[in-house]
Amino acid sequence: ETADKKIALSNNYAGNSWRQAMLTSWDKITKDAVSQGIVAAADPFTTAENQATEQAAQIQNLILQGYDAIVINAASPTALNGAVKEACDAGIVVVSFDGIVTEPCAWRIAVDFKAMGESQIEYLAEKMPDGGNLLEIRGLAGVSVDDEIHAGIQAGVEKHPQFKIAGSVNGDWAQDVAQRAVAGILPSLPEIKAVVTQGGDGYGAAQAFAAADRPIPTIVMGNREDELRWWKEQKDANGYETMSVSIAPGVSTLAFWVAQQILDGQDVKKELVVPFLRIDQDNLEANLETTEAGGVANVEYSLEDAQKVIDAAM
Amino acid sequence: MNDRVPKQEVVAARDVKVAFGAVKALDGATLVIQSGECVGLVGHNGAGKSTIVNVINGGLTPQEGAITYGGASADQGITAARASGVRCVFQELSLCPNLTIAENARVMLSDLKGAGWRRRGLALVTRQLAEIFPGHSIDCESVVEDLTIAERQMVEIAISFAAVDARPKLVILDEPTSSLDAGLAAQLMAYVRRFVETGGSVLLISHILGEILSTSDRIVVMKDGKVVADRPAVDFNTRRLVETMGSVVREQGWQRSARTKTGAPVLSVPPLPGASIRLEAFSGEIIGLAGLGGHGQTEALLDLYLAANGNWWPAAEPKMAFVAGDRGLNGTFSLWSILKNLSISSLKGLSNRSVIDTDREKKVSESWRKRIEIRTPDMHNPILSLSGGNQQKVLFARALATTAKIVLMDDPMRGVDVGTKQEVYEILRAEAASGRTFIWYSTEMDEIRLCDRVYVFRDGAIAAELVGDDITEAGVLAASFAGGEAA
Amino acid sequence: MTALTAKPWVWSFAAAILVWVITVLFTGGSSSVGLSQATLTFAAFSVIVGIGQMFVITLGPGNIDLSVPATMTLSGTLALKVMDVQDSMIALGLLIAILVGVAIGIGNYALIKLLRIPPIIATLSMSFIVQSCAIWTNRGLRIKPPETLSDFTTSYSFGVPNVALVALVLSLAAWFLLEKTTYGRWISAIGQSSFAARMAGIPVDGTRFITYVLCAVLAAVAGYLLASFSGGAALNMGAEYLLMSIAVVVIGGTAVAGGNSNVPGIWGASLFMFLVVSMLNTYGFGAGVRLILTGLIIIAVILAAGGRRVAR
Amino acid sequence: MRLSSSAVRLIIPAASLAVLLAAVFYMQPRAMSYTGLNLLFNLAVPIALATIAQMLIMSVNDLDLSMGAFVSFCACVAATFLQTSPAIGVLIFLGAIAVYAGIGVVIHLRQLPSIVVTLGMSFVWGGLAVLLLPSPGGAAPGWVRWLMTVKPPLVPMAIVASVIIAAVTHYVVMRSSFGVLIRGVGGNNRSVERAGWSVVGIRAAAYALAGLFAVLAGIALVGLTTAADANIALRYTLLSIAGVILGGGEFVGGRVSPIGAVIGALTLTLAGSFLSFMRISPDWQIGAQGAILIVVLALRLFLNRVEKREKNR
Ligand SMILES: Nc1ncnc2c1ncn2[C@@H]1O[C@H](COP(=O)(O)OP(=O)(O)OP(=O)(O)O)[C@@H](O)[C@H]1O
Ligand SMILES: Nc1ncnc2c1ncn2[C@@H]1O[C@H](COP(=O)(O)OP(=O)(O)OP(=O)(O)O)[C@@H](O)[C@H]1O
Ligand SMILES: [Mg+2]
Ligand SMILES: [Mg+2]
Repeated sequence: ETADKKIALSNNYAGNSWRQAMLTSWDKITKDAVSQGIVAAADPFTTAENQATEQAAQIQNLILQGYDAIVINAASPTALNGAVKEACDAGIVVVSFDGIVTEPCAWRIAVDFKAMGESQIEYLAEKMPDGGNLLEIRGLAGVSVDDEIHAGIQAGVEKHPQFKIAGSVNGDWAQDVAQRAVAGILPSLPEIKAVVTQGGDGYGAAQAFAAADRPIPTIVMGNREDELRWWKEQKDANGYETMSVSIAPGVSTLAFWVAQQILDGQDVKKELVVPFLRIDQDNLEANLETTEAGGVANVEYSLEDAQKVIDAAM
Repeated sequence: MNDRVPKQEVVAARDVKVAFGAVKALDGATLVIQSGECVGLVGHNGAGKSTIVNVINGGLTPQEGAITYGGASADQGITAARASGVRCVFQELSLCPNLTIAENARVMLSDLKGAGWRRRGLALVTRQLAEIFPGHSIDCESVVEDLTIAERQMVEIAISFAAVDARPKLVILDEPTSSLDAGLAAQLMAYVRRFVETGGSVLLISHILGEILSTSDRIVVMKDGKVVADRPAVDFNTRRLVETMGSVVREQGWQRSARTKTGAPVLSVPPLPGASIRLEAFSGEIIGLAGLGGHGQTEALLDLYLAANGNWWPAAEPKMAFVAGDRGLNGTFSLWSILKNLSISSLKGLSNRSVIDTDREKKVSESWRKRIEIRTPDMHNPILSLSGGNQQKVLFARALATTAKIVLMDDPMRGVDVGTKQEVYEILRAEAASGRTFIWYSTEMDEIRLCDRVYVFRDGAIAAELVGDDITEAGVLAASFAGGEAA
Repeated sequence: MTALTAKPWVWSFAAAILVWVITVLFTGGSSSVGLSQATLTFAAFSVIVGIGQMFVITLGPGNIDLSVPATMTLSGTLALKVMDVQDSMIALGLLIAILVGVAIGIGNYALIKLLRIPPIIATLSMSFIVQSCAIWTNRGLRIKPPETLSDFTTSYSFGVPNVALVALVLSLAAWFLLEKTTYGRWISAIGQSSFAARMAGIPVDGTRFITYVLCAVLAAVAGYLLASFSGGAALNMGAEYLLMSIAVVVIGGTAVAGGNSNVPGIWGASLFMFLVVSMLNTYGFGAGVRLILTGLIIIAVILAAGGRRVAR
Repeated sequence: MRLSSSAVRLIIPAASLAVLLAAVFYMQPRAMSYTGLNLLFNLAVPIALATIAQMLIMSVNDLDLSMGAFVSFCACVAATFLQTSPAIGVLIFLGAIAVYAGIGVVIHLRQLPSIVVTLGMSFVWGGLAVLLLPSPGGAAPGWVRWLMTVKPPLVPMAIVASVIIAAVTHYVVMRSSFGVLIRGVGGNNRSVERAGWSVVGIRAAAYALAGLFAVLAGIALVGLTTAADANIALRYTLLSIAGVILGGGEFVGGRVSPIGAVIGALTLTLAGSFLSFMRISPDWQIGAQGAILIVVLALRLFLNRVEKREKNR
């Protein structure tokens, strides 16, 4: 029974469409939950800049405010551990998702980012057995997600040595930065067969290739609507083929339900895994349909979905 | 006078040459200072006085010539100079405004150290100030920025004369009285005499020749980087001094304007609460603001100016122009050429729809250069290449080049040499005759006497108005002190 | 020659050319056209925001505008939302962007003047508020730019990117403003000493006000162009341009102490900043080494150019 | 009563802090406890140290735009070398401090704008941090962790540490000869030079001391967070500048106040908490941070006015 429990969302960043979709999903699902009396409150908190220190302070404030559970999308897997430990010590349930924390007392709803990276190469290996040159667009240096996806991509390339990473740039998960970086390195690159990405930068890469008048390679997309739409246009025009993969912003709602279940006294394993959301040639249209213009392909979770995930981990 | 103490050489700069590019600031000048004497150093603006001070002080290494301290050829540089007991009060104030007086003493006196330096420094400065300027009203615990310019100058002088372990052997005073009123200046000169009589030496630079003549034992006259005369002070009088400096002495053919208070006033300011006299100005008048230094004259000028000039929208027709006295602080734009410095206030007239007509700008500034003789080969040279006095002339030209009917002047002749002053006076007179009004704050009695009408300030308000022949030193002084009543 | 090396902007151009040559050498010269075009394209955005920032920095110590990124984001978001992919609305969109800039500029100066908040903090606070407005207006959804506008910003005239031409026109206007008009003299005077400027009869507040508005408007225009160029406004699209706008100004030779500014240097520095990253990417350095080398190269350029300047 | 300008510089930030604290206590009475205060303020400790470092640089009329990157770098060193092989960690820190001194020397000798040099250095420190910790991790040395989480009787560690930092730096910067010289360089570097001091030496020392405090900030931060990442403290650049300004410091003229700077850092931290107690819609949470900065600084203006009236009387 959790009707009198209060849950908070501590979010470290709101400056891109993925995060906005995440907040919207949270809002939608938790509003229902609150109005149905499942929980007493589910308030979202966002810091101004993507900084672990600021988020740590925010978590400490949430402790002070007496929340029963804190759901965290963390700026850093380690830098919040001090604050998370304090929350646990105060008897608060901490559930982290997407950006997870390593502090053992917290729950983790993790996406296997490494596998996500590797799946890109697997897909490419199937599509172009001869291999070729790859361009890798990485995220923000020094952030764990970037490191993990990159590790996955590297593992993939080792397994499929016909691929070679001919160039690598940091796109900071921002499409204009990615476009800028790709445009700068492109003139010096040999023919590129495919671009492997981390999400949010595929459209920028496509623009850069178009601007440089180079043949468009297979660009792995990141579930953004503009990417999907561009893909659809290319597909209709010349049968362009690729895949798109990213974590669904709605995972915040899964985290919410997990927190609620823990508060409810359910036994939940500390480590939960959610699949990443993958879009392929055949389900492109379906996904495009359900994706808001300018938004991100999304999946929201209901209580039942969450219970399934929890049981699956048992 | 002090025959008992055998004279010793304190510092000697022999055949010194310093050139800044094409400008020969010092061209083989020799200056030797013995212990127990006060040497007066005079010369026109740009003669090289400050430069030789910098050489003696170790701040500037001459291209040719030798500096010796205490007779021995020893180390050079600032540290060596200070170790030999040379201290310097520079023309531009060089205290740190953000520090307290005691902390400034710590900075300027490196031997003030160890536990309790703060307390000792404070006591030292307090004692020294009382000795040089008896009766002063400076709060010795204040931060320097809370002091007036005159007070800062007094503090700097006091610190320079102060003795921690050893007392200074030579104190250089580069125009020390430029912001002091007559009373304080007299106290300082008296102290200089006492200091010299007890065996110290002073190098005194000033454009106020009376001071030099009455205080120095020996007078050195510089001209164009050379020493042109070096003789005991008794050999000089004002006239001979001016002639040696190379300026022609002009007769005081000054005619007070007969037009005092004619027509409608161009300016009329109601008196402050507690005072009764209105500040009024009429077309063609030269109005003096007198009184002891720091009694609100500068503030009155600033208030007048700021009230008349909008801060948001350029005035269609500027009503007033301002000539600053403290040029380092609020006058020159140091990154700019002389030309840009001169034309900044009159750009409106030099441009078509805000686009500057550079030819016209050049022509106008060239004509001003001729008219007030700014000593420079090229108006495109940086303003800092001019000596202080010449910079001051540029500020004059800046104000006069505007169309403003009223020109406010905040002690603008600070550090301007006698010859230049005469030139500027004449320009003022001509401009006044053509209908301009000047409101002129001056610390020099000679200048106050040139005015048509004088307001004497006391405690921030006008205490008396003097007209015509009533403008005398005695009249001004009487009105300057509380209880004194002017005619 | 000495007259040339005395110009502070020469060094940023020299550095840009050197880096360009090194980058092009990697491919034996075949990348020269492509690289040049890409460089011009992306330098254009830095130039536009850099010019605005330069005007502000010229106003003297402490003057800086940190709201540039947020302004870009809001103007891009709002303009694209208003235009709603219709070609007929392009001009209106631009007008909206400019109005956004004007409003933010007014807000910035109001904080600086009325509340006496130091510009660095005032504009930072403002940028948070503006960022919130951007989130509030569109919640981060990416709306596409009108076709014609998007084509214009991504294509070339005479082999030169259109955005670079826009930046060039704006630079010429800025240069004219700075060198030939009373306004240019005024900001330089204020930068050297605002009190002296006041006493010389310059309307100091008015000039500073206009300058902050100008900076915000240029940032807004850059945001409008960038959003159109990259196919939609993103909430984080200006982030790059915070440090960039300052870096191109100071590397370009504008005195940080104010009073001294120059437009050509901004071009040199913008080209340089883009090329350095491209060069290091081309030679395959990892992120860490790339960052270190970027920093060292910036310092090297400053060391070469600096010291010859009169004032700090 | 006549207040010295340095006292005035202190009253204003202290009053802002008090007002803000009262508001927080009012909204969240639970904060009014030992743990409450600790939670409110412990993350202010590294910010206070970084603010002091920035203040030292600002006292010689320079500005350090690499502060955030440098503190991040120090945090990475603290979480790696300092933990695994303390001797090497200490050596790296000494080297970093020496680099800071070197930057001061270069800036002075070549008359370079500090903003540009430190902007360049921010890339360098950031790159070094990424090399050191390509992905977040490391661990705080045990003693650091202990130091930052120790629970002294009566007053929480955060407050004790702030008071100690304020007292020590007040002594160094405001009372000692060394501090006088540093501020003297900020006030009028020519006169310090003419008095025979080596301004380049003073500037180098000021930078080195700033480096030392930044190192301490990095260590303290790791003590609180238990681990580091390469971007952990990037925000400290702006925070530290804001802290100095909030604390009554100025950009030029050597007018700084260490106690004020510490108070400024506390105020900034508290402002963030204040916001999360207010429950604002997520859209406007970022904007509210701006608004609160504005309000706090406007408070400064208001108190300034009141104080001026006082002084004129
Ligand atoms: N750094 C410099 N660069 C160029 N010229 C200089 C420099 N310093 C001094 N001068 C020039 O050297 C000459 C001597 O200057 P100096 O300041 O010694 O004159 P001065 O006798 O002190 O004049 P004043 O009475 O105006 O103080 C002047 O013509 C001055 O313009
Ligand atoms: N090293 C230098 N670099 C640049 N300019 C200098 C240097 N030394 C002196 N000057 C400038 O040269 C000019 C002449 O110097 P100086 O200070 O001697 O004049 P001054 O004594 O102030 O003149 P005045 O007595 O007329 O007021 C000054 O404006 C000074 O700023
Ligand atoms: Mg002189
Ligand atoms: Mg002089």
